[in-house]
Amino acid sequence: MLAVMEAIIYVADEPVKPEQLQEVFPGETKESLERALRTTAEAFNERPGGMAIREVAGGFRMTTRPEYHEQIREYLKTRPNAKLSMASLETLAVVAYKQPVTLAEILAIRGKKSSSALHTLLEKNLVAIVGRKQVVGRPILYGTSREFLIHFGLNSLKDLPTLEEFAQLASEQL
Amino acid sequence: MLAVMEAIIYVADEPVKPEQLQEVFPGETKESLERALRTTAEAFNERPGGMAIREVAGGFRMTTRPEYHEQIREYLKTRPNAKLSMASLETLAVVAYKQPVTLAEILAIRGKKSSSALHTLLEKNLVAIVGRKQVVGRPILYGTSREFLIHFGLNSLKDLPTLEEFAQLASEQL
Amino acid sequence: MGNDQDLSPDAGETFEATGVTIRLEAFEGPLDLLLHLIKREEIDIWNIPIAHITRQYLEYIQIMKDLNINLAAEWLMMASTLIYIKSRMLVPQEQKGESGDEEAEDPRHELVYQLLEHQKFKNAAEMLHTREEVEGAVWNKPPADALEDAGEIVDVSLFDLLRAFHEVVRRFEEQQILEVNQEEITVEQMIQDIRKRLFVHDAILFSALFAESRSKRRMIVTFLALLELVRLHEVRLRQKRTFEEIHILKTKETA
Repeated sequence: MLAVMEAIIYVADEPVKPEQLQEVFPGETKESLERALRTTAEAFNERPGGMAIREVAGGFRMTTRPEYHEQIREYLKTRPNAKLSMASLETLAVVAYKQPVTLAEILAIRGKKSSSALHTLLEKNLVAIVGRKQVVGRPILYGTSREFLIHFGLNSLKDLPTLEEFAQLASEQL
Repeated sequence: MLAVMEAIIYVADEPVKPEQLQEVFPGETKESLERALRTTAEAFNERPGGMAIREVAGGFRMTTRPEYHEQIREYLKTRPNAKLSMASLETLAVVAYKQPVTLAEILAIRGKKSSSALHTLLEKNLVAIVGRKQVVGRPILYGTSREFLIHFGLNSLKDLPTLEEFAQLASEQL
Repeated sequence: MGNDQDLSPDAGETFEATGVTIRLEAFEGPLDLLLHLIKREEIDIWNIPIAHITRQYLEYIQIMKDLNINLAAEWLMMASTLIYIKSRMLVPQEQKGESGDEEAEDPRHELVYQLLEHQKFKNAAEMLHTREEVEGAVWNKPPADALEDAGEIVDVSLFDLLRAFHEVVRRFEEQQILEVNQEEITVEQMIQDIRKRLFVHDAILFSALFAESRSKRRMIVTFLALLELVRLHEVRLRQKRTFEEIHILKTKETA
């Protein structure tokens, strides 16, 4: 039972309370479940590992031990961050397929303001300034960068999949 | 160092690779980090707890032990995840063993249209666009993704049984 | 057997014809049906009684047709392949060997190879299914709230990018159709509209542009706008052959 409790505390996204376990362990009382949870925590915390089970807000929760916070923070910085926001992804798609393109043209296609998304993409080095359009006001032209090609494993922009190919994939779905 | 590694594997939401730890442990080589990760996993798995550290997709990852599956499901009150359909699995098998492969090649092997199955696999991120074939029409080439390895609990594509093994099985069945 | 597009009604019905009973099941494709027939009748794959198998195959197809089930083209292609092999089998051996002294190839060979290949991948799919079941029994902790969002690497696939672009274009088109539906549109507005579309698409079909015009006035406005764009050298019209579709293309200057 202790190993199961440990596993449950691990997968739970909030502190595990004894009463929540009554459906998992029918026949156990709230008191006996609480004792079992405490025993699980004590046994887990005895070993010199990286995590600990702590009693928080009336429940039991697994966390990393505070002494490793610096290294964990360091690690989290290196991992790929969560997906691009939808706005950034759409903006990147417009730049990729319609380059060279101005901010006003991106706005016209997306129908939404895109300047902060474009800013993010410039910061992430996926989009670069490639020139100025020879029209009134000489607006800046944007295009994808070399990092863009590397990130998506493309040899050249000609390798981008086309809308026709997308339609072909989706077409069989009636 | 082992306790820190354990903590990092715990917080990571994807398999932890040795090279990702070089910024956390400056001065260590990739090889020494890999050894340390493996030692961490072995030490962690020795104790009879609810979780285990496994080697998946070239990295180390913490999961619950499969034997507690039912109770965890009961606690989380989730239904079994939607499994892939046979059509998707067959298409995925062709991609896995014949990669990089085009849609037309998949069709030739399966003897039926596979675009909707492929579309599903692309959406689930199990299959990725990996390039274009240098023939007339430059068709898109597909291959399996890192997500594929994680989904099927594989450390690398080499962990898959060989096609010859399936060929032998096929001739026994027919 | 799970599948994307169910071909059959409830599996388990049986039918009888020419003395054979086939359990009516959903087969994903022709190769699946053939494999089923071969296994059920314990046929030697290297010596398929092609006339017998062809008859059963055609019966299955007929029943599907009777049940108004739409069969994909590959079902009919396989039917003609089987009939072709059957006819080749009827040609006497001596005639086949005439041209050369090497042994004539068995007309069934290609099909056998295809069936074995298919069975091989079905087995591989079964293996993946089993692995998926096993993996479904382990759980991960819920993703932690990101401490920092400063990562420089993004986790997006080429397919995500394409899908995003598809979504943008789809939304754009819906928007254009909404705007264009105002019947009081002027030639100047229509010129702008065509310019915008040509920015998103490299070419527009002449017929598609006119299909949206519900009134005669709109058609005239569209036509005048097009003429003006041609005069300004912003677009050119191309037709590969008479009576074929006319494409409206951007000229170099506007591209």
